[in-house]
Amino acid sequence: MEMLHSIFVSPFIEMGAYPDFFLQVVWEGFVAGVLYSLIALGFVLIYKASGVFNFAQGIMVVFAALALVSLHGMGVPAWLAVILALGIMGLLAIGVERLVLRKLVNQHDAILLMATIGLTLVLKGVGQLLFGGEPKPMITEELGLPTGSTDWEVFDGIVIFQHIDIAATVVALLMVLALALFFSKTRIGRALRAVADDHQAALSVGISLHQIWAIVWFASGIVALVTGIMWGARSEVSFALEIIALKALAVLILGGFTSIPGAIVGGLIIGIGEKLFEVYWGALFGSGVEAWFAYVLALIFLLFRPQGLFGERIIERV
Amino acid sequence: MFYREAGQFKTSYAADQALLPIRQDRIGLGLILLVAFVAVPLLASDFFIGSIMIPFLVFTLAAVGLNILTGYAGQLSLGTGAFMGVGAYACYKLTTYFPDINILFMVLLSGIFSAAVGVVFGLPSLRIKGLYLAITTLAAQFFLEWCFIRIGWLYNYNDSGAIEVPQRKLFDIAITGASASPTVRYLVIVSLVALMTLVAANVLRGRIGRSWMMIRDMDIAAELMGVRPLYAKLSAFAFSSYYCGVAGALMVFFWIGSAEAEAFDINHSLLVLFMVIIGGMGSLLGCFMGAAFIWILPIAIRAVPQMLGLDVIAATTEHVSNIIIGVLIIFFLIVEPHGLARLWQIGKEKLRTWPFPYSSN
Amino acid sequence: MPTGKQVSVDQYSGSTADQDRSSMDLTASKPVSETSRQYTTELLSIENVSLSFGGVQAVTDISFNIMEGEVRAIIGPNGAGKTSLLNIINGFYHPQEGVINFRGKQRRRMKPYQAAASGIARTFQNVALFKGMSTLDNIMSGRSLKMHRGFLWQVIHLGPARNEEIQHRRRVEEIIDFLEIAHIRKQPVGRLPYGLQKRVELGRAMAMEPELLLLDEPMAGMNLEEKEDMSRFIIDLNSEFGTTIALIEHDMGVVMDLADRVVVLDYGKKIADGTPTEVQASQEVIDAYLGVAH
Amino acid sequence: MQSLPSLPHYLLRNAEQYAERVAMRHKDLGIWHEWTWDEVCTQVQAYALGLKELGLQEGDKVAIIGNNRPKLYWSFAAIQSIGGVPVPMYADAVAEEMVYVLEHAGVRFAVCQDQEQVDKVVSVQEQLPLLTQILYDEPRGMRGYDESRILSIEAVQQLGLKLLERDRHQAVQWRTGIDKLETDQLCVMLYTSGTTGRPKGVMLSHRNLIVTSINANTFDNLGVDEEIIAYLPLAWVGDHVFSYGQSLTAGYCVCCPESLDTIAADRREIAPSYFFAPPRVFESLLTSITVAMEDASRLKRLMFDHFIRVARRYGEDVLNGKSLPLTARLHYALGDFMVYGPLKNRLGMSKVRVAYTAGEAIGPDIFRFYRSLGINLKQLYGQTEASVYITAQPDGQIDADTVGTPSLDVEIRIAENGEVLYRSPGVFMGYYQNDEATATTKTPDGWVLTGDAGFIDDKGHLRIIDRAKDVGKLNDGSLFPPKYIENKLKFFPAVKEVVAFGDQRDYVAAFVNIDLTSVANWAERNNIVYASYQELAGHPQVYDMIESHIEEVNQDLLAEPRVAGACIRRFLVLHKELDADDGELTRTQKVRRKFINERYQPLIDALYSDQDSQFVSTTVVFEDGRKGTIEADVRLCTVGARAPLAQAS
Repeated sequence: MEMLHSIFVSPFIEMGAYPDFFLQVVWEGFVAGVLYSLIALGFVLIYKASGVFNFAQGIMVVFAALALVSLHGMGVPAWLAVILALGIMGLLAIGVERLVLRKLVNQHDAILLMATIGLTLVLKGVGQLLFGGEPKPMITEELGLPTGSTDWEVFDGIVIFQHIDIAATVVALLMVLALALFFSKTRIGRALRAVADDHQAALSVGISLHQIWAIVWFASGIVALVTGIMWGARSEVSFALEIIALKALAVLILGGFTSIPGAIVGGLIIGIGEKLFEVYWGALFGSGVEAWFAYVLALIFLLFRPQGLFGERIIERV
Repeated sequence: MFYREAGQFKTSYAADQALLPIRQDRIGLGLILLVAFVAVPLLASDFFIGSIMIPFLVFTLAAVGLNILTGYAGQLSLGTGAFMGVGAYACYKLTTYFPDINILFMVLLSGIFSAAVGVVFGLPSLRIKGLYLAITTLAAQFFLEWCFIRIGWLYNYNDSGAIEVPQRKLFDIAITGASASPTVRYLVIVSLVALMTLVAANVLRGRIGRSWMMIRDMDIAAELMGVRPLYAKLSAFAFSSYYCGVAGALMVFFWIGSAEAEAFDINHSLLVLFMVIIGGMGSLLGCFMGAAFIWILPIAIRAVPQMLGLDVIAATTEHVSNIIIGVLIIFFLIVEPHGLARLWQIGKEKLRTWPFPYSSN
Repeated sequence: MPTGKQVSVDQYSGSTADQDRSSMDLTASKPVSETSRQYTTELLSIENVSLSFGGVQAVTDISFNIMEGEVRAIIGPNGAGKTSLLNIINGFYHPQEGVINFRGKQRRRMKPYQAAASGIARTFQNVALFKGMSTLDNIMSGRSLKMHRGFLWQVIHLGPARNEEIQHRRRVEEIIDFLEIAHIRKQPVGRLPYGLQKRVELGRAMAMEPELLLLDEPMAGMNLEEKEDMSRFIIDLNSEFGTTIALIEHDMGVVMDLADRVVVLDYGKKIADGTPTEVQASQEVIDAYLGVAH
Repeated sequence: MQSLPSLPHYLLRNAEQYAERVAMRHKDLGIWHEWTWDEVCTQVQAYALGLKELGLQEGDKVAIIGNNRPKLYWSFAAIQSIGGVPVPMYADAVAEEMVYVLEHAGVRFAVCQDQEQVDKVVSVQEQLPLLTQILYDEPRGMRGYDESRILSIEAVQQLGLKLLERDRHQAVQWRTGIDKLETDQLCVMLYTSGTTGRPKGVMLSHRNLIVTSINANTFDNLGVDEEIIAYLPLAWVGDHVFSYGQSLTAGYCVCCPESLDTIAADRREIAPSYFFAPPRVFESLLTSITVAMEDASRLKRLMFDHFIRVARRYGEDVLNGKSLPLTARLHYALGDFMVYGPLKNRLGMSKVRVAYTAGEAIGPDIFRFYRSLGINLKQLYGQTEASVYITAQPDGQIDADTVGTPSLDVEIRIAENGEVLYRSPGVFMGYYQNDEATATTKTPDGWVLTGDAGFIDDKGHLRIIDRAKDVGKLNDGSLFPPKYIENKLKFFPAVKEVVAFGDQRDYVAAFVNIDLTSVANWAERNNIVYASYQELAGHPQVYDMIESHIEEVNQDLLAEPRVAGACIRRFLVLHKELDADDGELTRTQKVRRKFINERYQPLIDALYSDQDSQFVSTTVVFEDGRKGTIEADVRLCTVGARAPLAQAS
């Protein structure tokens, strides 16, 4: 009885009693969700265009951020470091396309997934070798990102907004808008959309599949760098992020593998959901539930709607 | 070349369907067993047994478990580490409650708990496939890992949060705990691994194993041949998790001696997955090859600079071996998705058809 | 001299799929009276069945039956709903409307493996073999339903489990002999030429010892010689083991040679049903073949 | 050792002496089924009693039609044990061909392997009033046949078993019946196809088969441990002796392959110790080895070629037990490990102690190839009328050109015209219902005319040179054996076909057909450019090459005094390929001498003049059926008349 009470009643009483705290939790979750969405976005880009389930997206985020920080640490000015980091991600995209994807055309998707796990290992090894394994602070100020915070007085309390969080939200928003424009307005973007539907159609636009793959990997490399900067600015740049990034997989389950809006909505649901769950129900399970909430939510979701929020129903043919 | 098979013929189906129908293979296996059970215990150093052979065998068993699920039944899993953890914690609790019952029995029993947990997390496999399923196994991984940390009962509320192995004896010889010699522990493990590999081979060539492969190769056709996906998939999850569970229990009780939740984290799961990929999906032999390769490679990489008299930081060798393993995984997936086992298979086929490049009939 | 196709109707009545029928026992020599081809028992009947996906009507109000022991052909232009019909029969699709009776009993919503257990086997238009297995293992897989030994026996692979495996191996070998594929017994099926793969697939379905065998274009993509072989196997299978066969086939010559009765579909509807000669004479059939498709 | 009177006696002996030893294997349904001598005897007994129940009488003829199957071999024994006479027939014969033999032999029962053979017999049974009963081995497709006349062998055995159940005494009676068999009684009838005319039924007695079998076993030291694979036609005397007569007398094991498609694999599984194959089998095996090795990696091919060269150098000597330098032995041993051993393993010849080839001439290169690998391949010369063995090569006295020394108990004589005659205990009783043919083949004092011409060389080995009727005489009276000369030349890869002339002429001359694939290859390697077959055939360098081959053959001929006169003096290379479509060859690719004589009269005439070239125009039929003419100036060449310069090149 007490158990039921603590699950179904008391958390809600608590929410109502301290609405400012509730808002604060939602905001925290929202920001975390934005970052999940960004990682998931990187997944979706690649999955849509090449059918590859990129396990390495998390490590790409870490790798990009580390490259940026380390370059700056070697005395490269911040703006140049950003450009150089982008260059590295571009080279990575070309390398992956040339050395991996091109050779695995038409393979089973599980094989492709495993190849990206191999890629994860390579990037991790190279990253640690070049940049060192210890956590590093993000060069937030040098990049001109805001620090500090603003208090918002509401419901007899305050909700604290870190400026960097607001910046992250805005940047993420811009990122999504930019991608949307890119997909709808540019020739390459349209080809990318076409390739998701029909490989032949894309070829008729005059762009080879190989180019398209390199481009999407680069695009998700950019997304990774942005994600890395934002995430790093909120905490620090470390390889631990790689594990957290796996949550984006859960996001994808919710949002569907091929849907950009799905990735965003899914990310937000998971971000907010896990924070709320942790804060209001976590104690019940002994806290730390953030580690698995996303996956278990995804699992439950899978059982009832395997195609995701925005995915299409799959009809099997014999 | 070495396979001179002329004159080997089968007069019964039993002989024709034997695990090793070729005489030379039987001799080869005999030699390997001789080395494993006699030469290694007698001749090898404690370091070799404790740091190479024991971990290698533990990982082999885990790889067999994962290979059954992924390689034979076609269900990708990223939660091997957690299933091993279930075995380890179950064994720990069992020995706490029943300290007088033989530890070997407990190890084998603990696999059953792991199997049960595997079945629960295998349930989604009935509705979802492939990549989606990989994510549900991730859920298992993180959920179980969290359980190992947060549920104090599992580690008897130790302050350290770790499970520690008590000393246990078999025929008055210490086989677990600090005083058990590596050789004794090795003998226990090698016997178990040999036995369980044989069991796996038997199951895989029978009706149940065939039903897994049917589901893997063409699930629709399998169903139309009367295979019930529910039974086939869940039995694969159960059987696979059992092996992982026993491997986990062996790992803690016969190898590292004590363990915290981190010992069973996602990296551990991935490590076993790498062994399966590099060793060869759908091959028991591949499990041995993959485990040996992945386990020994970093040790070898560490040893090389030492031999050359160079002073290299331990972390660097780890990074280098990460890169090498990653590259090899990609290489194998591109060149030979069936891993080392297939390379061996091809080599063997070459030797069988030697001097011809291929079999003409 | 063989007197054309022989059918012994009494042989299967009352037998269930789980019983090991003696039909595979090649040495059983049972006197067969020289009856003309009369089929008295209805094995399967489909009444007013309709099936649609989303808004697409695949099969509309189709009724027909299959008699025990006959070879029934289903023909029609591409997209006529033939394969959908087979999918309905073996439980892969569930029709929105209509009734299916199998062996005199109305069939409820049934999963494919249940259909398999009730004695319906099937081959596919595009070969659906288990690519990772040998010819032998593929055909052995057809015996899945007939093997019962539990897990623990499998573990030791001695005693009953091994005996069971061996007993079924013998049956499978008889099929291999029947289909003349001894030379590819241990080859992985993925590497076999297409015609042989089709033959292995037939073997796999035969291994189920079905009451009703559904063949989806068994001769598609074959050369003349392979077609002749396949026809011979189908005739032998029908006449020696009395297996009822429903087949989809495009090659009209083959259909006319093999089938006792033919049902013709067009746009998901039945347009003719009768003996090959009757069907060939039907104006609607001629229109469908000449006017619509091809 | 005292021999027993009849083959069934040997079955009884083996059932007692070798009761537990495997007598027969058959690969069926994926595995090898085995029968011990004891089991075979039991099977045969039931079978024989069943036949008796069906009314088979002493002296009745029973046709046996099909491939090598245990039950068909048991049929021989079962029929013979009750005094019947088995008449094995070629399984690939069409029904119309079968009628003659079935009718001529007066067959009462027919034992068929499967439905296919049953159908053939059934389709002609109206012409065979004597034929009352058909038996079959494989039941597939046999539903719905008239069961009063068509029964499975198994059913017949059941009949026998029932009889035995009713009357235990039958077993003893069966044995008594065997004891009554006479050793000179008719045992089996083998129809020889013969190149001309109707097949003749060669009657062999028990003594014929037993004595030759025992002698052959003794000659090659064959014992109870041999294993052979039975794959040659039952109707052929060779199979009857190797797989039946010798097996019964020696007690060794006979293995029947699963099907015609799997013989190679089955041979590998069994690894026979005693093996027979006609030259074409060895030839095609070698071709498949060569073809397979062409796909091998460069390195492997180099290694393979190297060790094959080593084998060709030392292999024969190693096999013949000659002394060799240690390095050569080591080199050969390494080759044995790397190549010969594995190769023999793949061919299923690892355990072959004795292998024979016979029937036609085998290319010396092919013959030596197998011997160099360490396979004791030998030649023998035999005939149905002799129960196979006339001569055979003893171990260590091997020559590609000879067929060996007379077998045990065989006497050989060369007639005035060169024809080979023999006399032996294996000599047949006569042709069935064909006294005329018997009289022309077998002299009253027991000599048999082989129809082959040959001579005995200085080492006492027989050499067969040609069919006796084809052997002609040159005007100076020396022997002219055309096939002998042609075959010698044909063993060169560049030569596809040869037609030799010389009968009643002053010297020997020849037409040569080049082998396009081989010569084209050679041309490519030697940078010889050509536009057509005709141009290649007429190329001077091709002529030079052919001439050098002919010189080699002439050297060979000169070494043999009996044929020394038959050296080729002049030759030409034909401008077109001899073709069955143009009637120049038979459909089995044999030269139609008479037709060629007429068609190419101008060329032949030119060969016997001093012309250097001759114009010729021939009508040909193209592949699409159109007709056309080929015209050419064919060059004629006198052997040994080349300019010294050309010789040097």
